[in-house]
Amino acid sequence: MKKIINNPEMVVEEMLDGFVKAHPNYVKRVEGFDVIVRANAPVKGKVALISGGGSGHEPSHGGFVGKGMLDGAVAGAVFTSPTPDQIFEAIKAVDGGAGVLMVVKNYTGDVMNFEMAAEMAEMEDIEVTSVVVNDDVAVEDSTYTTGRRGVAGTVFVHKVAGAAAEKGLDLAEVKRIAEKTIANVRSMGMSLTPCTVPAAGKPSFTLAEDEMEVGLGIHGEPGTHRDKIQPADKIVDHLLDKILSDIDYSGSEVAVLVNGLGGTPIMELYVMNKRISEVLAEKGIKVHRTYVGNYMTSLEMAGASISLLKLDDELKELIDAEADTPALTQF
Amino acid sequence: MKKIINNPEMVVEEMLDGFVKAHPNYVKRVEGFDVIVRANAPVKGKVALISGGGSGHEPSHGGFVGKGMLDGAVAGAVFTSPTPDQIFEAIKAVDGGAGVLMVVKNYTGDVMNFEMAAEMAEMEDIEVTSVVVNDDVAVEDSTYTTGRRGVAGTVFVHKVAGAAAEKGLDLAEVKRIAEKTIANVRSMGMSLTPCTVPAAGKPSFTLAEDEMEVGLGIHGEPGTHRDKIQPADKIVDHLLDKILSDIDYSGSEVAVLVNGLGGTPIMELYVMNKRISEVLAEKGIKVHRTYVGNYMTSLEMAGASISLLKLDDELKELIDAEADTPALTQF
Amino acid sequence: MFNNKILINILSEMADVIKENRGLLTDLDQAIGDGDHGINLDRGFSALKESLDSLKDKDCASILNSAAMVFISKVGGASGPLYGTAFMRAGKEIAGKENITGEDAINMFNAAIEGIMKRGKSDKGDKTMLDTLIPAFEAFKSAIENGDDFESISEKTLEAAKEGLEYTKTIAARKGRANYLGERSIGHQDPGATSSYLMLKVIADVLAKEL
Amino acid sequence: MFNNKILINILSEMADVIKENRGLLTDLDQAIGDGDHGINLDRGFSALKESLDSLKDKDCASILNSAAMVFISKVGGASGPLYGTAFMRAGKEIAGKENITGEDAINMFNAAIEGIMKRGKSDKGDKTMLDTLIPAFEAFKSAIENGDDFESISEKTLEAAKEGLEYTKTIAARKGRANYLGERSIGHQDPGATSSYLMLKVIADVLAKEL
Ligand SMILES: Nc1ncnc2c1ncn2[C@@H]1O[C@H](COP(=O)(O)OP(=O)(O)O)[C@@H](O)[C@H]1O
Ligand SMILES: Nc1ncnc2c1ncn2[C@@H]1O[C@H](COP(=O)(O)OP(=O)(O)O)[C@@H](O)[C@H]1O
Ligand SMILES: [Mg+2]
Ligand SMILES: [Mg+2]
Ligand SMILES: [Mg+2]
Ligand SMILES: [Mg+2]
Repeated sequence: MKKIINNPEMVVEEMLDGFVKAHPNYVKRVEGFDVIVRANAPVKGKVALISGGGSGHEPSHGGFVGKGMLDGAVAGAVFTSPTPDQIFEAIKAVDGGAGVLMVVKNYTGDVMNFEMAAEMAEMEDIEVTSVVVNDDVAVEDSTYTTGRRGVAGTVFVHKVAGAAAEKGLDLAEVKRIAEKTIANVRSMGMSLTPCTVPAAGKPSFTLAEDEMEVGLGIHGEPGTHRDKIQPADKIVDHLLDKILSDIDYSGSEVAVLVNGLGGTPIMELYVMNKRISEVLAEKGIKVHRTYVGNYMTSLEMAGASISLLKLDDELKELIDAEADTPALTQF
Repeated sequence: MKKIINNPEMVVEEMLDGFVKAHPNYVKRVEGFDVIVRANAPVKGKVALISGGGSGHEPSHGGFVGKGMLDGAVAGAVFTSPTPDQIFEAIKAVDGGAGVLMVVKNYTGDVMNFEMAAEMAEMEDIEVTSVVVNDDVAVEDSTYTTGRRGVAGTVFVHKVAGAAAEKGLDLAEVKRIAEKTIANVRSMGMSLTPCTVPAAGKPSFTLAEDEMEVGLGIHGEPGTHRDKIQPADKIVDHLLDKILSDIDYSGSEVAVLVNGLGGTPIMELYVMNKRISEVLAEKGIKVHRTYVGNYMTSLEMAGASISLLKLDDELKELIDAEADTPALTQF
Repeated sequence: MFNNKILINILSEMADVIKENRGLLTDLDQAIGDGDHGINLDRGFSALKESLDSLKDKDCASILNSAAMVFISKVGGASGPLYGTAFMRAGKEIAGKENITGEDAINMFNAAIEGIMKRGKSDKGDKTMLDTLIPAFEAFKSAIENGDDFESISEKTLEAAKEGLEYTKTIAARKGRANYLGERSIGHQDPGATSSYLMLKVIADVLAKEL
Repeated sequence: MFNNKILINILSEMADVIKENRGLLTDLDQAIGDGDHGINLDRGFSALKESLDSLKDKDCASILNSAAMVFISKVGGASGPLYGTAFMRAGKEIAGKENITGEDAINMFNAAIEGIMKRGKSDKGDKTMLDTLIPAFEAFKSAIENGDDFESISEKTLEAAKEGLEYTKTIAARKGRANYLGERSIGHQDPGATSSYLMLKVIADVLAKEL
């Protein structure tokens, strides 16, 4: 395992510390907890947004704490959902009296832990509600199963719902917008290499030199299938095919996120975007805005995901709204 | 070689295309050339800044084209200095009548090619001057040799000199400020893995599982020495030691750049920043602003560099000035 | 007689066994999940073990409740809230009780399973810890109701647990992270079913020595 | 008699030899540089080779000038402007000349080297292409001034070039990328010195056939 770390057990602690030291104008840490909140939290009278999950997805979620996006983020151990007590601290630290919306990615652990935290908050009369992001089209949706995973599309939920909260909308409205965003965002990813959880010390899976893993999540878990490495255009076509056949994007405007999983050069993400823009143009889908970079990563995994958010006028205004956070600034 | 690309020979072409497609509000491409300029270039009456070098350092340099930073960027083949004709096109495309400053990294190839481009521009009566960034303290400076390399500190030059040009200063003033920035910035890097130039198809060097390369540049070339992997704190101490013993930072304020080389998780950069902030605090050096992320990369290399820019009031105002580019936005 | 000392022995022994099997559980989880199950449980059990000394004068219900809180606040992931809920529900069944009977044991086991099912929205056949626990519970219950002796109860319970554990290899996951693998999860043993088996085995082993 | 046909043959043959040695040159550059020397030169020579057909009626000076422009605009890096400058300076020496004599050859070689030295701010002993070219030039010049026959001139020149190339293994680089390696560059053969050797060898081989 090759990592610039001190102690696998201390990596989240030290990361959070280094994060707060880097961005004191944006964020502060809730003393004694793995919780990052806005430097000026709680923002009085504003609906607060929190998110979180296992660590290892940096800059998610702490990097999106700031004006126009999240109010707080909870960091679990690497790839491990945070515990209810930590989430509860975040809720308390951000609640400005207008209620708290939790943006949860659809994983058994995340859902349960956030749910338990909400139960704790209710006992203290804090209004808490949640939305569950499940944008990954790699997995069939089904009521008999856990359903789809939440992956990079979550960043769009932070952006859009965060802008709605910043505008002063109430909890029900912010939740409605978050749910609309979730209903309109689809993602799919692939990888060329595994990643190594520091405490595990060895790669999450092995791939031959000519193989890639397709349809995988963001926790180093294997994907839906393994394939020979394809040229970038073929990879893009496959990912887009799954996304575009899941909801009807035709004739609409979209926001695109070409997301790196942590170990892929930005160069390659742009090579992908060339093909993405071609395919969307062919299909008459208009690109309103494109984000390219490492937004929701899997440690040092080489790979990428594509997310498409279908926009209407309401979502368009919110995706274009100002944001000022350590990892995403937009004016 | 595991890469999301189509054809090693086409990677720069496709990347530039995907880049322009992603950021049409910021940039356009000079038709037929590997040159990215501001969407509204040339900006009349403003001193124009260009930079460039081999590709493979994304988001450098194209990502920093935009308000408050560069006016244009020239992309060579991967890790290969661009040719004079390409640079000359960039000069012509950005010249708004107030002259052009070229920010060149100190490599034999870059220096020669930019120099030849300047000779071409002079023949067309465009006022061109250049500064050469040589911030890498890994290598001893000496008049008998090529001198130091230019590495991640170049981003500070883009930021500071770009802000000066945006303020309306004239070419001599912008150049003075760029040179002051260069005089006050020092960097050093290390890596855990090599990287693979697409056209070469194999890694630039090999490192054992327990080894790291120290004091290396940003082109996959080996460093000044090889060492057993150290804990993050030890690595930071070593890099900072070299930087801090090169110019006197004591009692001053600094801007810090913790730069990822492309394959290192952001998590690890923040772990480094924890130690950086401790060491600087101990030495009485005040951190004015910190940047953490992939700013000047080496394809998919796992590794990082630290840059420290010593600030005075003038530089402070300029580093804090607004910037709005695809890869760095600050308000 | 079952008492708080035995319970603490069990928890302490569980902590050791989980630590020994940390690598195994993590490997199993790497194959079909995210490779942290051993790490997660070890983190929880290590914290629990440290707290046991301070619990030694508490009654069984309180000890289980404290164990639950440690699990919930230290483990995270899916297994933290699930095992935490299981401990909490088991403890609730014997709140205020002095004597813990065979019937109490049945109720505790039953409540633990129900807690997991409710919290996890899961059932037998989803390729989870429940595939170990539910068959084990059924065998345990009928052996007790049958009037079997300790050795026979223990043997039947572990056998059923083992069978359930083996069964997880033959099915595709419908819950938890392994679910995303679909058919690819077939052939792999579920990590949570494995940790449940290990924990049941510890209970049997300690009771065999202590009773 | 040296003429434009021979020159085109030389350039065409150089392109083939560089393509054959693309891997070798890149490997050498990976050891002490950035691993692109073979790629760079192959890119330039491939473009040059494609343009040769359109140059076949031009005089030697124009062909060299066109080759220089291709190099400067296609190769990039350090070697592009350096070899480009070398070709350009060599061509300048024979601008307008019909007959190219031994003395012209000396002047061309000399001008090429001076162009490299000026552009590269470099000299013998810096571990660059100059360590092949300068000794080769000196041997070439004295052999011609000595009145040697073609075979002997060719042999002495290549021998000196080879010695210079070998010498690059023994020294630390002071110019180019390898310079940053300091003492670590010792033991490695310079890629640019190698490509220069290959190019001189092509000139000798083609001339041996054609003259
Ligand atoms: N909904 C569920 N109901 C019961 N058990 C579950 C459920 N989801 C997951 N599990 C169990 O949890 C185990 C994984 O635990 P762990 O790896 O610690 O958490 P995570 O999956 O969050 O990384 C699985 O092997 C499975 O036995
Ligand atoms: N200043 C210089 N003078 C002469 N030759 C040089 C100089 N700098 C570099 N070279 C030659 O160029 C070669 C490297 O060329 P190449 O790899 O194509 O360019 P780059 O170093 O820019 O990647 C070196 O091996 C060396 O022989
Ligand atoms: Mg997990
Ligand atoms: Mg190069
Ligand atoms: Mg797991
Ligand atoms: Mg090179």
